[in-house]
Amino acid sequence: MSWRWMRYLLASAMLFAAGCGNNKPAAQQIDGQLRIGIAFETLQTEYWVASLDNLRNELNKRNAEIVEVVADGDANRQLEQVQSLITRHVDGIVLVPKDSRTCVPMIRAANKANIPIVLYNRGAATGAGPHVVVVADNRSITRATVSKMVEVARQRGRKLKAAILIGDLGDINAIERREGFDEIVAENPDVVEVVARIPTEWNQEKAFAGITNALQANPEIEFIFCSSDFLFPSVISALKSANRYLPVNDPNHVVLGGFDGDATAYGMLKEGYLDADGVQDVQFECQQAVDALYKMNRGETVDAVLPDPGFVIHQGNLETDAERMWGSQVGSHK
Amino acid sequence: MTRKLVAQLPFIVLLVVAFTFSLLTPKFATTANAANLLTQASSAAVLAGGMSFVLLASCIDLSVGSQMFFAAAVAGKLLLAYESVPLAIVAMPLVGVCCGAVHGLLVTWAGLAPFIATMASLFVLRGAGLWLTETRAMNLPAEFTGYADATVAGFPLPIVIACVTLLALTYLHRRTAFGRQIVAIGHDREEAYKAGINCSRTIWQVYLVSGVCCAIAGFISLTQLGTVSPSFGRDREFNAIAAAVLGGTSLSGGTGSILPGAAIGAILVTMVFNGLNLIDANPYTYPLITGTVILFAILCDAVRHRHFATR
Amino acid sequence: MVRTSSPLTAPSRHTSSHTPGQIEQRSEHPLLAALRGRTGVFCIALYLLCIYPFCPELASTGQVLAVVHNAAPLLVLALGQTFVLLLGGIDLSVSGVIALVSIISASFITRQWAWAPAWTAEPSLSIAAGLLLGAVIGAVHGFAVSVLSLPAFLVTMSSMMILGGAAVWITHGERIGDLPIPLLDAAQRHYFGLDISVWIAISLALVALIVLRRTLWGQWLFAVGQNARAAYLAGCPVTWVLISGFAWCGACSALAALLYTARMETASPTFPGEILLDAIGAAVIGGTSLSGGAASALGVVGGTLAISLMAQSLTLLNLAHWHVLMAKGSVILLAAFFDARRRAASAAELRS
Amino acid sequence: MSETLLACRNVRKQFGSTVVLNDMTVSVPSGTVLGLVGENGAGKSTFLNILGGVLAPDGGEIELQGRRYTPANPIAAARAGVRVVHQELNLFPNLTIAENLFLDELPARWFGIDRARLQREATDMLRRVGLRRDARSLIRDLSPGARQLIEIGRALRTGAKLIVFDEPTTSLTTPESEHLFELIRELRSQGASIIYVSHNLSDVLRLADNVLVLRDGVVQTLDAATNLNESVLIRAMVGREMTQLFPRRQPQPERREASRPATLELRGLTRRNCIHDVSLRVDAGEIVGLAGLMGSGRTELLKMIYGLDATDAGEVLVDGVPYRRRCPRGWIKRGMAFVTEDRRQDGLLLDSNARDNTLLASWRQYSVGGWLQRRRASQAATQIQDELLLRGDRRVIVRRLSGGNQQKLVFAKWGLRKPRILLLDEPTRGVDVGAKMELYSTICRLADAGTAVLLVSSEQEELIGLCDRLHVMRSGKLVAELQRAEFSNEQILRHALDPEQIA
Repeated sequence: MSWRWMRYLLASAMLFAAGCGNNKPAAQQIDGQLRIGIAFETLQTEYWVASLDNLRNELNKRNAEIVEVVADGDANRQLEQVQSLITRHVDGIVLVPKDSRTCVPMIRAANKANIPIVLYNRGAATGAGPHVVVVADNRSITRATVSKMVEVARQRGRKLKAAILIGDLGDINAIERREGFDEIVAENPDVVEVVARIPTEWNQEKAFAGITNALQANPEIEFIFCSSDFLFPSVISALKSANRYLPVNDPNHVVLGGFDGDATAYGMLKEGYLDADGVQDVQFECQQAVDALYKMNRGETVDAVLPDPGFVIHQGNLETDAERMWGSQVGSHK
Repeated sequence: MTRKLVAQLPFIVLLVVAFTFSLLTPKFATTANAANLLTQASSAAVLAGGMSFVLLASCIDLSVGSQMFFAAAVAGKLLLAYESVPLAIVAMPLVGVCCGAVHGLLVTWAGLAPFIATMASLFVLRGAGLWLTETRAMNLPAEFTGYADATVAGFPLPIVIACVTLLALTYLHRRTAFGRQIVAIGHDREEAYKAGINCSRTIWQVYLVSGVCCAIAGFISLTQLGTVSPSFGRDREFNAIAAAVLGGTSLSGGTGSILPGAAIGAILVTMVFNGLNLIDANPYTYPLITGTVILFAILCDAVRHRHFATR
Repeated sequence: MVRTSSPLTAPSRHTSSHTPGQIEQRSEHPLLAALRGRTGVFCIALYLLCIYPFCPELASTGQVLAVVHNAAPLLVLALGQTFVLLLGGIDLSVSGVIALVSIISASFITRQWAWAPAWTAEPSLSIAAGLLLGAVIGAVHGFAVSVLSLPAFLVTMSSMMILGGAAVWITHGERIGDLPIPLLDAAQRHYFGLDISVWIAISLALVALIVLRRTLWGQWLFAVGQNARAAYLAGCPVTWVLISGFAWCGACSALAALLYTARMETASPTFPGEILLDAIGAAVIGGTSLSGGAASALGVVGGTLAISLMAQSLTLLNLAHWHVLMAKGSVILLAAFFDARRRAASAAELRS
Repeated sequence: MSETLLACRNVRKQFGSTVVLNDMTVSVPSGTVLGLVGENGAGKSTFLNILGGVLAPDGGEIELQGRRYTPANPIAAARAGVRVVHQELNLFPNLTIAENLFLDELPARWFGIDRARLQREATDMLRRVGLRRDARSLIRDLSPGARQLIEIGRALRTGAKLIVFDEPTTSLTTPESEHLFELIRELRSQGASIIYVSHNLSDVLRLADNVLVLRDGVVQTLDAATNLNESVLIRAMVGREMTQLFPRRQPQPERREASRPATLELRGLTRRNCIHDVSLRVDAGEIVGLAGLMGSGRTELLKMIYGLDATDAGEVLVDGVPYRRRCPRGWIKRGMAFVTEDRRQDGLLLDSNARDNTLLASWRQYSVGGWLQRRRASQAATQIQDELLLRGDRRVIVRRLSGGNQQKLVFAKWGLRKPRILLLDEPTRGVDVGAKMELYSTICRLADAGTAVLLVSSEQEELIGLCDRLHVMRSGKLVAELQRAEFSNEQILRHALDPEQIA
C-alpha cells in the first residue's frame, strides 16, 4: 500500500513545487510591445479566415506578439482557452464568441483581470460587463441586400416563390439576418412569397440536403437568400443538378442573394450568376478592433459598439466597388 | 414460415414507410423524388454495404465517418495543390485502404476490442483531417463536382457507383472463399480457427474492404457537396449501422446480406429524412428520429437473433 | 460489453472469453506487478518531465489551477464511466445526457415552460430533478444491458443520438442563457482558492473510493465485473448491480452537465462528442480495465489530471485543436493496447 | 502392409500437479482399427487432444510414419493427415453442406469459388457417408445425426492417414451406425488407420482389430479384440483395489422414516428430451451419489434443481416445502450450495485474492447496512481457509493457485455459509491426490454435521467410498438405486451402460 501513496505524493509535490517557484511569465516582455490574444470560435468559413489574416496584419503593423487559439465550435473549450490567455498575462483579447451568451463569463473573467477585450463580429448578451463590440449591422445590410434582390424580382412582374437558408439559431447574426430578410419580404408581399425555410446550423451537408429537397418539393422556387456565402457551393450544386443554375440575364434565372462577400460570391458576381451580396468590410472591422484595444490599453475610453455599415454589391456597382470587397483580394483558397 | 417472413421484414418495412409518406404528401411518390432519393441514398448504401461486411465478421467500424473525412481532406489537398482530378480520385481509395489496414492491425495484431479501436480512431482520423484542412472549408473545382451530375447510360453516376460497389461486395460475400470464411468467423471465431481458417488475416482484409467502401462513399458525397467542410462525414457511422441492421445483418455476426439487405436499409434511412423534409417536419426532430430508428433496428435485431438462434 | 450478456447464458461469444487484468488495490502485489498496474499515471509523470522544458509556463500556479479547474467536471464524468467500465460495459451516451439534463434543468429554473410544476422554480429542486433524470436514463441503459442482454455500446450509442436529438428538439437549437445571477454566483464561489466544482469533484472521488473499497455494493460491482456468472451463482443480484452501475454513470453525467452549465452560464442543447474521449481516456489511463473487473478511484483522479494536463500543455505549445484530438485518441489506443497485452498475458496463464 | 503408422512412446501429460497421461506407449499399424475404451477422466480425451494438436505432451514422443509428429495446432495436425472427429460438432449453421465440408480449401476459379467442382466433390462425399441430402442445403436445417455424418465427412477428405472417432454414434440411428462401420472397414482396407473411442463396448469389439483399455492415464491392457470380451473389458476398466482410503463415516443410523419430510426431495422433475421424471430424496447428514456416463443428464439435473435451467414439470422440496421460483439467490437463502463442474468459469473470481473468493457468497452477512465489516470478514475467511488446509500464498490472485487450492476455495466459499444442502458436480476433477483426500474429509465432516449432500461424480471409487446411497442415471432417467452394501464397480457400470449390451 505504502508504495502507491508515496508515488502520488511525489508526483503532486513536484508539480506544485515547480508551480509556486515560478510565477513570472517566462517570455520577457519588450517594453511597449503588447501581447494580444486572438480567440476564434471556428475557421470553418472563408470569412473567418480572412478576418484572422487581417487581424494578424493589423497587429504585425504594431509588431505585437500574437497568441492564437481556435475552439472549433466548443464553447467550453473557448472558455478554457480564454482563461489560459488571461493566465498568460496577455495585454488584450480579440474574441469571436460561439454565441452571445457563452461569452459572458469570458468577458467577466477578462474584466476581473482588467485585460481589455474586444468582441469581433458577434455581440454579447446583456449584463456582460464593460467590453467593446465591433460588429456589422447584419439586419440593415441584409435589408439592403434583399431589397436589391426584390428590385431584380420585380422586373419579372410576377410573384416569385422564395427560400431562405438560415444559419445556426444560437448565433445572433444568423437571427438578425433572418429577421432582416423577413422584414423586406413582408414589405413586398406582391413580389415574393416564402415557401421554404431551411435551417443549416452552418453545416454544409444539412444545407445541401435541405435545399435539394426544397427544390424537389416546390420546383418553382426562383428566389434564394443564403445567410452566408459559405453555403453557396451546396446551393450551386443543388441548382446544377436541377439544371437551374442560370446567369442573371436568363429569363428563368433564380434570383440569388448572399452575405459576407467572400471569394465564391465574388466569383459568382463576376460570372453573372449572383444578383446581390451583403459585404462586411473586414479590413475596416479589424482595424477598428485593434485600434480599440490599443486605446483601451492606453487608458482612453472607447464607445461600446463600433458599427460597420458594410455595403451591398450587385451587378450594377460591381466594377466600381469590387476592390472594397475583401473576397476579391483573397482568391478562393491559397 | 415465420423465418421467411422475418427474412423479408426489411422490404416490408420499406414499403410501409414509402406508403405512409406518399399518403402524407403527393410530392413524395414522384419519379423525380425517387431519383433524388436514390442519389442521396447512394453514398449511404455504399457505407451500409461496408458496415454489413464488418458486422458479418462480428466486428464493428465506428470510424467510417472520419475515414470519409480524412480521405476527402487528402483528395481536397491534392486537388488544390496539383489541380489534377484523376490523382485525387485515385488517392481516395488508397487512403481508405491504409486506414482499413491500420484498423485491421489494431484489432488482430494488437488484440484491441473492435469498437474501442475504431472509436479511438474516429477521433484520431477526424483530428488528422482537420490538420490537413486546418479546419477551413475547401471549395473544390468544378470538374470534380461535375461528377455528381454526370450520367452513365442515363443513370446518375452516384447510383451507378453504388450499384457496382454493392454488386462487388455481394460477389465477395456469396461467391468467394473469403466471403464464406467471414460468415464462419462471424458465427464463432474459435470454431472457425479450429476449422483451419486464418482468422487474423481474414478480419484484417475485412477492415480493408470497409476502408475502401468509406473512400467510395466519401467520393460520392464529396462530389455532391462540392466542398470539404470540417463537419464532413460526421455521425455517418450511426446511419450506416442502422441501415445495415435494418437490412437484416445481425449485430452478433454470421447472418446478413449486402445487396438486398444493406441497400434496402440505406434507402429506408434516407427515405425517412427525405420524407420528413418533404412534409416540412420540424427539422430539429431529425437527430431524435435518427436515434429512434437506430434503437428500433437494434431491438428488432435482438429479437430476431434470440428468436432464430442459429445454433 | 458485459462479458456475460445475461447471467443465465454462458458468457456471450463475441467478447473475449478471458477474464480481465489485475486489480491493484484489491490484492497486495509484488512490487513489479503494482508498477505494471499503474502504467497509465506513471507514463504521464514521465510525459510531464519531458514537456516541461518546452513550455515552462506550464509550471506557473495560474496554469496548475487552470488544469485542476478544467479537470473537475471531467473527473465527475470519468468516475461515472469507471463504474460502467468496471462492469465490463461502456457508456457512450455521455454527451447526450449532458445536453438533455442541462436543457431541462435550465428550462425549469428559468421557467421556460408554463406547464412546469411550481416546485421547479426552486433551483435546488430543479438540480435534484436533473440528477434524478440522469440516474433514470442510466438505469434504463442498465436494464437494456442486463435484462434484454443488448450490447452496452450499442444501447448507449443510440441513446446518445436520441437524448441529443431530444435536447435540440426541445429548444429548437437555441441555448438557454438567462440563468438567475444569484444561482450563478453561488455556483462559482471559491473556497480556499478552488472553485466549488473542484470540491464537488473531489468529494465525489472520495465517495467512489469508499464505495469501491468499503461497501457491499462495491464488492458486488467488482464480482459482476470480473465474472458475472460466478457472481450470479454465488447469489449476487447481478441484474440490480448492473442497473445501479449504469444509473450511477447517468447521475454522474447529469452532475457534470450541471457543472458545465454553471461554468458557461448557458445550457446548450449540443455538446461535442469529444468529451467521451476524455472521460474514457481518464478512466483507462487510471488503470480501469476495458474488459471489466479492474478499477481504482484514485487511479481515475490521476488519469483525469493527466488528460487535463496534456490538453493544457498542448494548448500552451500553440498546438491546434486537431493535435489535441489526435493525441487523446492515440493515448486511448495506447492504454487499450496495454490493457489487451495484460489480458493476453493472464489468459496465457489460464490456458497453461 | 502393416508397417506402423503411429508410434507413441511413454507419452506423458499433467495439468498442474495431477498426472493425466502417464507413460503411454502404443503403436498403431496402418490399415488397422484400434479401439480405445476407459472411464470418464481416464485420459482418453487428453490423448485425443494431443493427437489432434490441441494440447502438447509434457514427455515422451510420437512418430507418424517414422517422422516426429508435433502438431502446433489443429490445422497442422489435419495437414499431417491426422483427422479428429470430436463429439461436439464444429459446423457453421448458415453455410451450406458443401461449404462446411471444404471450408478451409474451397476450390478457386479466377478469384471466385468453383461452384461446379465444389458441388461434385461434396455430393460424392455425401454418398460415401451415406447421407441423401442436396449438398446445397444449409446445415441449420439438418438433424443432429446428419450433422454428425457431415463432421465425419470432413475427416474423410483426401490425405487422411489416421482418423480418430470420439463417440461418433451417440446421435446416430442404428442404420446410420451400421453405415459408419461399413465406411470404417472400407477405410481400413484402403490402408488408413482408425482410432475408435466409444462407451459402446460391443461396437468396439465388433470393429476393432485390437483394443486398448486406459485407466488413470495408464495403459491397462492392449490386446487383440478376438481374445477379449465385455466383462474382461469392464473389469480392466474399473478393477482396481480401493487404494485411496476414505475417511471413516459413522454408520448412518436407520432413522430415516418416510414420515419425516426429507431435507431435499425431487418429485417427478422433467425437462423435454433431457430429464425424465426424476424423483429422489436426500436426508440431513446423508450423502447420495449420482453415477452415470457423460451426457446421462446428471449435470443438467443439478442445474435444474439450482434454477439455472428451466423445468417442464415436477418440483423441488426443501423440508417438504416446494420452492417454485427457483433462482440461486433464493436457494442460497434456503441454505443450498452448488459446487459447479467448471470452477474457473462458474466458481471463482480468477483475478481476486483468496479472501475475496472465500467471501464471494457471504458479503451480505459481513456488512451492516451496506457497510462492510472487513476485519470480521477477513478473520472468518482466514479461519475457514485454515480449516480446509488451504496452502500457497493467500495474497496472490487465485489464477496462479493449483487446482486443489482453487477447489478448496470454492468449498470455503460455500462452507462459510454453513449450507444445509450441498450439490457437488465432479468436486475433485483436476485435483491432485493429496487435495482430494482433504476434500473428501471436508465433505464427510459437512455430512456428519447434518448437511444433505447430492454428489455427482465420474470416479467410481469416490462414489463407493463416500456415498450412503447411490442412484445410477442413464439418458435422463434414474435406472437403479444401490445401497452401500451392494456397491461394486461392475454393478455401477452395468447399470450405466445400455442394458441390452450386457447379455
